[in-house]
This record gives sequence, structure tokens and C-alpha cells, in this order.
Amino acid sequence: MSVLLQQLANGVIQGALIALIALGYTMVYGIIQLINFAHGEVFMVASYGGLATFTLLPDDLKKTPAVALPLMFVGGIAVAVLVAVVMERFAYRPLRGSSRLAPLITALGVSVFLQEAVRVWYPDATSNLPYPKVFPEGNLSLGAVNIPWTGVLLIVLSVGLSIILQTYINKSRMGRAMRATAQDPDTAKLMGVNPDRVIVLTFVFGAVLAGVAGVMFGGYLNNINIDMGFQNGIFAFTAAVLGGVGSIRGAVVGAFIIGLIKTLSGQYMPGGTQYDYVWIFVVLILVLVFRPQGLFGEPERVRA
Amino acid sequence: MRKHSVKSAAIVGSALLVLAACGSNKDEAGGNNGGSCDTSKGTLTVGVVAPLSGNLSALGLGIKQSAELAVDEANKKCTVPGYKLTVSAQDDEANPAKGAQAATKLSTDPNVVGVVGTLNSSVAQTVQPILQEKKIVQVSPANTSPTLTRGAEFQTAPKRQYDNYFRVCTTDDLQGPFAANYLVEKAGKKKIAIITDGKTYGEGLAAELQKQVTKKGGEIVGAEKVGEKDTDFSGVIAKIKGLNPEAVYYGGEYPVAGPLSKQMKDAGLDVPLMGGDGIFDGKFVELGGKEGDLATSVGAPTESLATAKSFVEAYKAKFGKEDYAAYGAFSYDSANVIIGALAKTVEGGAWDESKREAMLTNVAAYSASGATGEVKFDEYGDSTNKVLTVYQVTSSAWKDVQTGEFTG
Amino acid sequence: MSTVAISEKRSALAPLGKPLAIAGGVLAVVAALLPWVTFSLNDGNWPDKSTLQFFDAPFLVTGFRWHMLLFGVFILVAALAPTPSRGRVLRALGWGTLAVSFINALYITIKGGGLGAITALDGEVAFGGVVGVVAGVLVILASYGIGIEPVADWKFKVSTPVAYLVLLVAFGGVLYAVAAMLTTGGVGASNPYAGAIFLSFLGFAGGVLAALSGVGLVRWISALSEEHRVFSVIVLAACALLLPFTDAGNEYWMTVAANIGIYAATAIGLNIVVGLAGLLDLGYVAFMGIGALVAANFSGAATAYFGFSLPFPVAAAIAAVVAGIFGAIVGSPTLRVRGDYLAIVTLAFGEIFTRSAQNDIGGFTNGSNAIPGIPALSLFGAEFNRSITIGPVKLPGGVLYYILIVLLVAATMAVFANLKFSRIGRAWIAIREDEDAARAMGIRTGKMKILAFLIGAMLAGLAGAVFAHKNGTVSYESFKFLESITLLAAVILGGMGSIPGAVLGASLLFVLPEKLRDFEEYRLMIFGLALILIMRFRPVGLIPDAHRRAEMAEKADENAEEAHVEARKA
Amino acid sequence: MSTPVLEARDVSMVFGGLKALKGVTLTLEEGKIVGLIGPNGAGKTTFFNCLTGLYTPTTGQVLLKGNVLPGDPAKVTDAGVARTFQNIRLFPSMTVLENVMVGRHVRMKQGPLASLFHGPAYQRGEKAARERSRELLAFVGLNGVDDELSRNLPYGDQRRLEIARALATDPAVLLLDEPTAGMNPQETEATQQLIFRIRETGVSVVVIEHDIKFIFGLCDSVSVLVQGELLVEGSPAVVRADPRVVEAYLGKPPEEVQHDVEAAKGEQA
Repeated sequence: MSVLLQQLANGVIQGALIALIALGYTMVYGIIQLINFAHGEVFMVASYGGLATFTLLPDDLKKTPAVALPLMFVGGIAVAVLVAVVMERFAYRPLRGSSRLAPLITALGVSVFLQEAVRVWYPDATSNLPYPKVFPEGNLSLGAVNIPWTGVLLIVLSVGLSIILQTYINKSRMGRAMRATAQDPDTAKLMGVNPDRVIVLTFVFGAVLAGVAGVMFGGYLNNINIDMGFQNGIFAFTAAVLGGVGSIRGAVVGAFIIGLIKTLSGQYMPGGTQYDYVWIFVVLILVLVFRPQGLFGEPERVRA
Repeated sequence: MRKHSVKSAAIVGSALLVLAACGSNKDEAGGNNGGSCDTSKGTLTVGVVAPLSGNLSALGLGIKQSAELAVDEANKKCTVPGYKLTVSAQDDEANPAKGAQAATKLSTDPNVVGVVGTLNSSVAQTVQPILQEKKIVQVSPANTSPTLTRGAEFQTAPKRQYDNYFRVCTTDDLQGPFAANYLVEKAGKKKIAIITDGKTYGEGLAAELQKQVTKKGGEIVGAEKVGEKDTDFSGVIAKIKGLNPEAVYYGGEYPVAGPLSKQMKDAGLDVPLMGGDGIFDGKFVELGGKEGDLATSVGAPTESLATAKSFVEAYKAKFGKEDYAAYGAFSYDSANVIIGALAKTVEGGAWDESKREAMLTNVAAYSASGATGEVKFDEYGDSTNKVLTVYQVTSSAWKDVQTGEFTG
Repeated sequence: MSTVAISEKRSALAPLGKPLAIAGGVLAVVAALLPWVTFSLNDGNWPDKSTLQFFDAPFLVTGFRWHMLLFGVFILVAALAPTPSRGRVLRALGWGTLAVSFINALYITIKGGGLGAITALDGEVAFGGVVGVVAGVLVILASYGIGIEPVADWKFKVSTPVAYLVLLVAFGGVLYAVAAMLTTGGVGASNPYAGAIFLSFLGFAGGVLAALSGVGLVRWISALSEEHRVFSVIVLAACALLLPFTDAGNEYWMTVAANIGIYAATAIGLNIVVGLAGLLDLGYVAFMGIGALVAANFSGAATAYFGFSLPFPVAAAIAAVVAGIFGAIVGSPTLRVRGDYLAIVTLAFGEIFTRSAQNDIGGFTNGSNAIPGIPALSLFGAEFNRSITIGPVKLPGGVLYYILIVLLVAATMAVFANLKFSRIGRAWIAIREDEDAARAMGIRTGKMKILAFLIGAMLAGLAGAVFAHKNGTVSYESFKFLESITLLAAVILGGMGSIPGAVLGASLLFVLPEKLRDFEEYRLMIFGLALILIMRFRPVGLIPDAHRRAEMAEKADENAEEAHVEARKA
Repeated sequence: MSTPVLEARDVSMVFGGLKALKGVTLTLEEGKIVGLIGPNGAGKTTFFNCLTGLYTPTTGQVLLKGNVLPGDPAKVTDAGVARTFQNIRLFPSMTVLENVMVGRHVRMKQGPLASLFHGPAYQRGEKAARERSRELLAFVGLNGVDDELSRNLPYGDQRRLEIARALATDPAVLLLDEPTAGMNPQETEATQQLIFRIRETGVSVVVIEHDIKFIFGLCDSVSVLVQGELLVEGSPAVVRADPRVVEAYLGKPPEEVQHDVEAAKGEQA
């Protein structure tokens, strides 16, 4: 029983992390129908950005987590936003209006490029790097279940930020513009929405969330590597598809489902942790076959 | 930067001197670059096949640079009279097909005298036959799969697979059982859980450990796998924790092992984690390896070996930092095997492809003290150095706790 | 904006166009005869006698300086003789000159320790590089002065025998260029300058090719070859089979070429799925892996699942069928899933495949130990990986594999071409263009898509079977996500739906890394960057499908028109 | 009474809670042209989609020559109902001839193997298809543009190409969705003549159209759909005189109605 509870807790924490990344995927896809494969790398770069910020801090600040931690978040988010904006401006924007595949290939190229750039240029990034110990230590113990405080923080941030995002998109003027652009870019343009601005903003929002996720990832797991972006990016995109691409709520729910499938299938399914990935993808395929639009997606209207 | 410009100034200076000596820069007869050794017979190449890009490149670059160090030293000491040696490092991307291409490239060059590599046993499988075809000696610093030398039935009916293949590292069927003996007999851990990363190295090691643990009366309470790119192990740890193991054996390398150990501790599973030479690295502790974690490694402890210390110092002097990684010292020894055998082969004569046969004989007969201890090969091409040491993390550093040979 | 800038430059440079070009051409010739480096480098002389004194042996000019000399002569000819679209030709030659000079000078500077190596600072005189760069810049400026006209269109028709002759010469030239590209910089591992020499050669080849294309020759020849399609294919295949007899005919390049061929055949299969049917497949290499595993298990290797071996053709057929079945299974969600969602299903399948293979599912894959020791193919006792001797000619090892794979690629191309121009091919393209309309035409889209997956997977499985024997080992590590991406990139780089495109794309993506081994640390980074740049500047690929080519031409016309209008406004 | 070619019996369609069609019945006799009109949002397109198999009616049936139509557009086409689209849906980067040959798809029998090996039988089939396609192109009046990309054709020609492509499926019934949208009077006139000629070949036609004048000049019978219900059905004269039709069209006389409709269309575009 305690194992089950512990695994549930683990799954929720993993889900919280994936959710933060998945939101970036789902928003970008919702607006310009692009699987932004490089989004996972934005998350990775943010993590290194946070680490670099810490390394650059003077020694006495390094010892004050209350200052160092926020600065790391700022650093990580700044790097993520910068990379995302540059990527949108110079890699994706020139391709808008071309075939559907071109930007996708570009996204794959950006992904490979970012990963390799960090590996070659970030000192010692060829191997895993330890993350500074400025995060709250210890566990929240609920009976036999241990949840690290970083995990708790991750869940709080993930849920909190997605609620803020959802509210912003539903209530604000810019949010309306985003929704309008997602549904019908041409009409939105006629209504005075500047699509370029909306798209950049979408990338920025995604990058901010990925930045938070990147720094929290280091804090929660104590180490980062250049592959983390790809791996979690795939999960996050899967989560976005599972929940219904374009839906904020869907992405979050999808992410939690994936986190839970991973830990629970590793625990209870035959083959154990060897096949936990396989189960994620099996569930994904089943969901897509029986509910192609994802859990919370709009059913696709036949164009005729 | 400064070092570089000093070096270039030296090159420029010496080159100018040479040119001045010739009286004009029309002289196109080349090769002499002002070193003090006689290199009149030309240049010979030591090949390296290792992953130089991608996620295993830390290990691969360590192998490449350590081989370069050995070659540099040989050039300075004029180990091979009449020849200058160079290293030609080829990337295999940890991919067997790419490894085959890299090996073919080296094998078409008549001046390649031997190859150091590979890192991955799976890549070695494609490289072995290609090099054998041309009788090029291959010395691996890192392949631990026993099948590479002794065939699929390595325990019951060992049979030499490739007469050109040698290795200076230890094999899974020694290291795994040695670790098992330590865990069960010395440390008294009867209930052991196994985690592997699913790759050849870790799987092979864990499989051999498992056999020996059972033989010695211990119990394997569970075997789990983590993805090679994973960073979050909470699921695996929770599962293992429910089985109440007294120790965890990890088959894999330090980038995963360090964080795994830390996350185990954080999740309340405070038992020692043990691994093979793949986790015997200072980075393991940096990445979260905790007090009391264990590792096996080949040879006697470094402190007791003057050769090992001098390797570390020379490496640091040449490359500025100690990033030779897990297999640097083995690679250094591998390169030295090739250089030593080459010196004997070309003694008083000149190199040509027909000398490769003699190279094989000379490598098989090679014997010296290297950075990892005694370097010598048995009839299968395996290292005769069967001395293994168990290390334990004590005060944030590896400390040897037991040295010996695996005796069954 | 940019058009305005150019037109301003044109007005300033227009009268100087010809003199500048002549000056540049003369300088290029001079640069070729000047010394380039003041001393012998650490790893031996910078290649090809570049420390030669001023003018003392003009007939000994080789290597990159020979290329410079040629560029100089070409530039002078283009500037003085009546050349069609002269500006475009000069621009290409100028960039070529610049590239060759810059690459060599840069390499000397870096390896030789500073600018002293290419100037007079160290007491010796070596201005070759500097003069070459200046020459290149002058010619580029001159070309803008003259103006960039559209590519000339050669209208004249030739009789069939003459056309055949032209095509023979052209393809012979291609063969020569390919062989030269492969062998430049040396074959073995000994030449420390191989990477730079190769880049320099690429600069030369690129410049000449662009100039020929600018003058209209390339377009004319491709039109000719389309007219005489069958003849062209035969000649091309013959050229491919002649490669082993050239300088590139050594074991290493046979191995590389064979691997390229295997991936090219796979890429053509993928082109059916992506290029014709418009279905994005991100896990395609898994089918190749399945084919390889099946062949390996029937090969009689020690760790194979089946203890017996089947003749290769039978094993290959089974491999294709099994891969095809998996293809149909993976494709089946397409009945309900649309577009990008399908991409994620294929990606998921790819991941499931690697995971399962790694865990030795069903005992078929031997897990992380892989299946080693797969015997080489043999025919009448001749093992495919050995060298063979026919009369006086000794062919390098692996040549039989090469021939087998050339035939495989040719067969795959034929399959692709026949399908493309058939009822089924039209249905696929219709689905790609507009799925609803295709259904309204009575096309069973689900069935057709599964068929595309099935055929594509079969081709991949077949290629995988050859792969298993060629490499001797089948490990899950050869079939990872990055390979799928590389294959996809090959298809898109070459041009979607285009047959020669897939072969060219695969060649580039697998030859360039081989030639650029010197830069191995940056290889993948360059690969990523290249993907971005290609999509940015040539999204239809290098050899676009005829339809897409028309699309592109249309766009270019529009652009030209716009530019015209803008220029008039300005 | 002979079996009608196409018959919709009591077709209802419900989306969520929205009743888009309420028991619509329509009969098409062989060799006739039926028009379907109604204000925006009346359910014309929904009804059309029921006829073409894109939607399966919630209740009711669609029968072709007495047989219930399958619920799959591809199978419906196979059975003999072809259609065009309101906003032209050609295959833009295929040539004109290839577009029509795609229409022949369902009447050609070459399977994968034949397509792979291009045997003599295959060659014959391909040649026949090409000839038939050329005939149809000539029939709709598209000559000498076989190898143009379809997207490069002028607007009116694209409409005609769509009709040729639909005819290539050898349909018994042709459904035209606003065939004159965006056309000038001359082109509209030509389209009318083309539809008459199609009828002469024995194909029955259903036309949806906003242009009431065009419908009344073209059709043998007209059905008016308002808010998902069939309001009136009958000959043009009957429908034109029916006061409910006038009322349905905003209570204005037909000429003004048409004007309004045009204006509405302008906004839509």
C-alpha cells in the first residue's frame, strides 16, 4: 500500500514537471500548428542557464539561497526566453506559410543544434553536471510516503502557473487575441490582431514555463545533462497530444497521466521498469485511436 | 591562449630555423619539423575509434586524449626510431555501423600500425573483423564483454575469436563476481537489488554478479532497468525500496549512478550502491554518490602505482584538466602497448604492411608496467592483470578497501 | 528592401563591372602563382607546394592553387567573352575564389600561428591568401555591377546521337567529380590536412557548378536527360558501377558508398510515405531494424534465434514481409488519426522498437549484446567483403557489396518511379494534397495510407537485411531516433517526392560527416545548423520534384516581378 | 412509379443538442436537375454532406437506386454519387490531366502489383483512363491545358476542372455545391449550359446555389430548406410563387432577396 502511495506521489511530481513543458508545446501547436521539437531543448538550455547564473554569483550570495534561488530562476528563464525568441524570429518565422514539414525539420535541426552547442560550449557539459544545493532540503513525510520539498514546490509551481496561464488566456485582451489567432489567423488579422506579436508572445510564455521547469528539474533531481530536453520533451509532447493539442487543461492532465503511467507501469506491469516507456506510448496510441482529438481536444470538424 | 601562442611561436621559430638552414623556402622535402628525434622514415599512425560526439563523448574524448598523450611521450622519447607517430581519432558515435566505417577508413591506410578502441562492446563487434582482415592489432581500453575474446560460451568452452584483438581492461566475468564476493562475504549484504542501464556494459556486469551472488548464498531481490537518458529514478527507487534490499548493485556508468545514489538516499533507501569501473570516477561523488558507496576497478590502487600517478600528472600538464574519464589510463596503456610492440617490430628495419603479422606477435608477447598496473595478455587476448580493487566513498573520495584477485 | 540596396549598388558599380572583373581574374591568377605560407607547418608542408617561390615554376601548380588558377582563367573568359547571364556566372566564380582563398588562408593562419603565416610579418613573403581573398571580393562586386540576370534558357535542340554524346560526357563528368570529391585530401588517415583540403575542394566544385548552372548548361542537360530518360538511367547506373574503377575504388569508400546506398534505399522507401502520401514518419528506421533483425536471425550467426541459416534472398524476402506487416500495423491508426498526430504515433513506435530490442524481446534481438558475427554474403564462393581479381584488375574489398547495393538502389528507384506514376501513386499524391477531396474521388484513404506504410516499410526491411550482412552485427543502437531524423532529413534535403533527390540527400548526409571527420566534435552541430539553413533557403530540397519545381519557379517569378515593381517605385 | 435515382427519406441530423436537419425528404428522378436553396444556416451543406456520406444521418436514409448509401464518402463515390466543393478543392500541385485521372481512380482496377510492374494490361488501363480524362476535359471545355498545374488555372476553369474530375468517376448523380459562386454572368451562363449537357449524358444533378435566378432557370424541381426543414418542393414556377419562400427570404420579393444574398456572400468572403 505504501509503495502504491509512494509511486502515486512520484508520478504526480513527474507529471508536474512534464506539464510545465507540455504547456509550451500545446500553446505553440495551438497557434501555428507546429510541433516545436526544440521546445524540449529550451527547457534544457534554461536549466544550464540557471546553473550558469549560480556559477557567476559571488561566493557570499551562493550561500544565501533566498537570493541565489530567485536569481537562478531569473537567469534560467531569461536564457530560455532569449533562445525561444531568437528561434522563432530566425528559424520559424521565415517559414510561415510554407509546407507543413519545413518548420518541423527546422525544429529538429534547432533541437540538435542547441543540444550540441551546449555540449561543446558549456564547460564540462559532455557529462552530467551537479546542480547547486540552494533548494529546500528534506522531505515532506506523510506516513510512509516521502515527498521531497522540491517535489512539493514543483507541483505547486506547475499547478499554479497553469491556472494563471489559463486565466490569462481566457480573460485578458492578449489572451483573446491568442485564441482568435489559434482559431482563424486571417480573421484575427482583420480584427487588428498582430499575428507576429501573438506568436512571439506564445513562444515567450512557453519559454518562461520551460525556464521554471528547467531550474526546478535541477533542484529536484540534483543533476542535469544535455539529453534531458529530448527525453522530457517527448513526454511533454505526448502529454499535449494525449490531453488534446491546444488545450491548456488537457496538457496538464495529460502530463499527470503520463507521470502516473510511468511509475505505476514500472511497478505493476510485466517487464517492470524495462518497459515503462513502452506503456506510455501504448496508452498514447490507444487514446489516439479511440479518441483522435485527445482527451480534451475539440473534435475535428470535417472541412466541406 | 598564452600557452598556445608560445607554442606557435616555437613552431614558427623552429620552422624558420630549418628554412634558414636550407637557405631557401623552395625546399619541399618535408617531414622534419625540428624535433630532436630522427624521423627520417616518415610518419606512422595510431588509430583511435571511440565516440567523440554525442552523449558518450566524455568517455570517448578521454580515450582519445590519453592515447595522444602516450604518442606525444613516445615522440619525445624517440621510442620508435626513425618514425614520427601521430594519432588519427575516428568518431564511431557509439554506433556499430559508424564504427565499421571508421575502422575501414583506418584499415585502408598502410601507415596505421594499430588501433586503440572501442568504448562500446557492440561497436567492437563490427570493428574486430574489419581490422582482422588487414591484420591490424586492436587494443581495447574499455570493452568488458567476455564474448569478444572468448566467444559466446566463454565459461564452458572459451575459444579465441580474433587473433588481432587484445584488451587491457578487465572483463565482466571477473569484475562482477569479485564485487559479489565482496558484497556477500565481506560486507555481509545478503539481499541485493540490481539496477542496470540496459547497455552492454552494465547488463553483462550485472548478469555475472547475479550468478555469483546466488552461488555465495545471497539473494537477488529484484532487477530493474533505467533508461540511459533518464534523470528521474523515483519510480525505480520506490519499487526497489519495497523489496528491502541491503545493497543495490548498479550496472552502468557514473552519470546515472551518482544521481541515482543521491535520489536513493533522499527517498529513504539509505543502503550502499555498488558498481563497476564505470562508476569509479571522481564525478560520481560530485553527482551525488554518497558515503559508503562501492566500486570495483581493475588493478591495484592508483596511489600504490608510480606509473599511474605519473600518467595523471602528465595528462594534467598536457590538457590542463583531469578529464581522462573512466578509461583514460587504460587508453594510455593501450596506446603504449601498440607503441612498444611497434618499436620492437621496426627495430633496425622499416615499416610496411607485411610487418603487421609481427606486430600481432609482439603485442601478444608485450609485458610492461602501465598506468593501470601490469599490462600483459593471456592466450585469448585478455589482460593477465586480474588484480581488482574495491573502493568505497569515504569523506567524499574513493578509498580502497580491498585488493585482490578473483579466485572463484 | 534588399532589392533597393542592390539596385543602388548596381548604379554605383555598373560602369566598373567589367574592369573589376578583369582585375579580379588577374589577381586570382597571380594569387595562384604566389607563395601562400611562409614556412613548413608542424605537420609537414601545407599541401601542394604552396611555399613555392614567386613565379619560378608556373607549371607545377597543383591542388588548390590549380583551382585558383582555373578560377582566374574562367573569370577572365567570362568577363571578356560573350557569356550568357554573365553577372550570375561571375558571382558564382567570385564566391568560389573567395571560398577557396579564405579556407586555405584561414587554415594556415590557425595552424601556423597567426597572420604572420600568410603575410610578410615573419620575414618571408606569402601573400597568396590575401590576394586571393581580394580577387574574390572584387569579382563578386563586379558581378553586382554587371547585374544578376535570370539563368539563361538554352532553346536549341540537338539530334539524338549528339544528345547521347552530351549526356555521356556530362555523366562522365559527374562520375569524375564524385570520385574526385571522395578521394580529395587522401583516402587513409594520414593526411592531417584532409578536412581543410576537402572544404577547399568543395569551394572549387561549388563555384564551378554554380557557374555552369548560371550559364544555363545544367538546366539544358537536365532537360535533355528528362527527354532521354531511359538512356540517362542506364548511363547513370553504368557510372555508378564504374566508381570502383576510379581512384575512389578502395575498401574504405566502397564501405562508405555501400552504407550510403543502404540508407538511400531506405530513404526512397521513406519518400513514399512522406513525399508521396504526405505522412510524417518519425520512427521509420525501426522498419530497417526489423528487417536487419530478421535477416540476422536467419543468418546462422552464433546468437541467432534460429539455429539454421536461410539463403540470403529468402531471408531478405522474409525480412521485407515482416517489416511490411509491422508497417501496416503502425500505419493502421491512420484510419482514425490525422496529420501530426500520426507523427507522434510513429515516433512512439520507434521508441517502442528500440526499447524492446534493447530488452531482447522474445529472444529475437539478443538485447544489448546485439547479434554479432553475421556471415558475409557470398556468391559462387566469392565472399562479398573480400577483394576480387578479374584478369588484370584487382577490385577492392567490399566491391561486391557495393554492386549489390547499387542494384538494390536501382530497384528501389524503379519501384518508386513506377508507383509514383500509377493509379496508386496518384491516389497518394491526392491524399497528400487534400484528403477530403481525395475521399470524395472514391479513394479509400485509409487503405491507401496503410499501403504506403506497408510498401515503405518493406523497402526499409529489404535494405535492413543487406545492412545486417554488410555490417556483420545488428544492434539496437543502429536504429535510434537520430537515424530516423537523418533519414527524414535526407528525404527533405534532396527534395520530397523526388527520386534522385533521396539519393543525393542520403549521399550528402552520409558523405559529408565522413569527409569532415576532422571536425568530429562539431559534426552534429553542423548537421543541425544545416537542417535549419536548408529549410530557410531551399525548403523544396536540392532536386525538387517536377511539380514542386514548377511551384518554386512560380514563386521566383513573383519575387522577380515584385522586385521589378519595387525598383520602379524607387 | 419508377425508382428515383437518389432519394433522401426523412433525414435528420443532430449535432450535440442542435438539430441541423429535421426530417428532410428529397427525391431525384433520373435525368433531372434538382435545386436546393435556402438562406444561410438553413442546413444545405449539412444535407449535402449526408448525401455524400461525409455525415451519417441521425435518423433517416439516403438511397441510390433503391439501395441505402454506405456512410463513407469513398464508397458513396464508388456507388455512383460524385460531388464538387463549395470552395474549390482541387489537388493544387497536380496537373490538370492528373486531377481528372484521380477521378478515374475508382473505375480503374490496377492493384499494387500491377502498379509496381506496369505490365501490358496496366498500360492499356492507364491509356484508357488518360483518353477518357482528355475527353472529359474537352467536354467541360478545357483544352490544351493538360500539363498545367491545376492551381495555375483561372478561377472559372478551376470550377470546370472540378466538374470534369467529378464526372470522371462515372457518376449516376452529380452533386454541385455552389457551382457559380464568384462567377460573372457569362461564366454563369456557360455553367448552366454545361449542366444541361451533363444531364443529356444521362447524369442526374443536384445543385445547391445562392443564385436564385440561376436555380430557377436551371432546375426541373426546386427544394427550399429553411432552418433544417423542407419548406417547399416543386417546379420553379410553383416555388417562385409560394409566399412562404418569399417570407423565408426576409420577407422581400425575389429580386431583392438575391441582392441580399449576394451581399451576404460578400461579407462571408
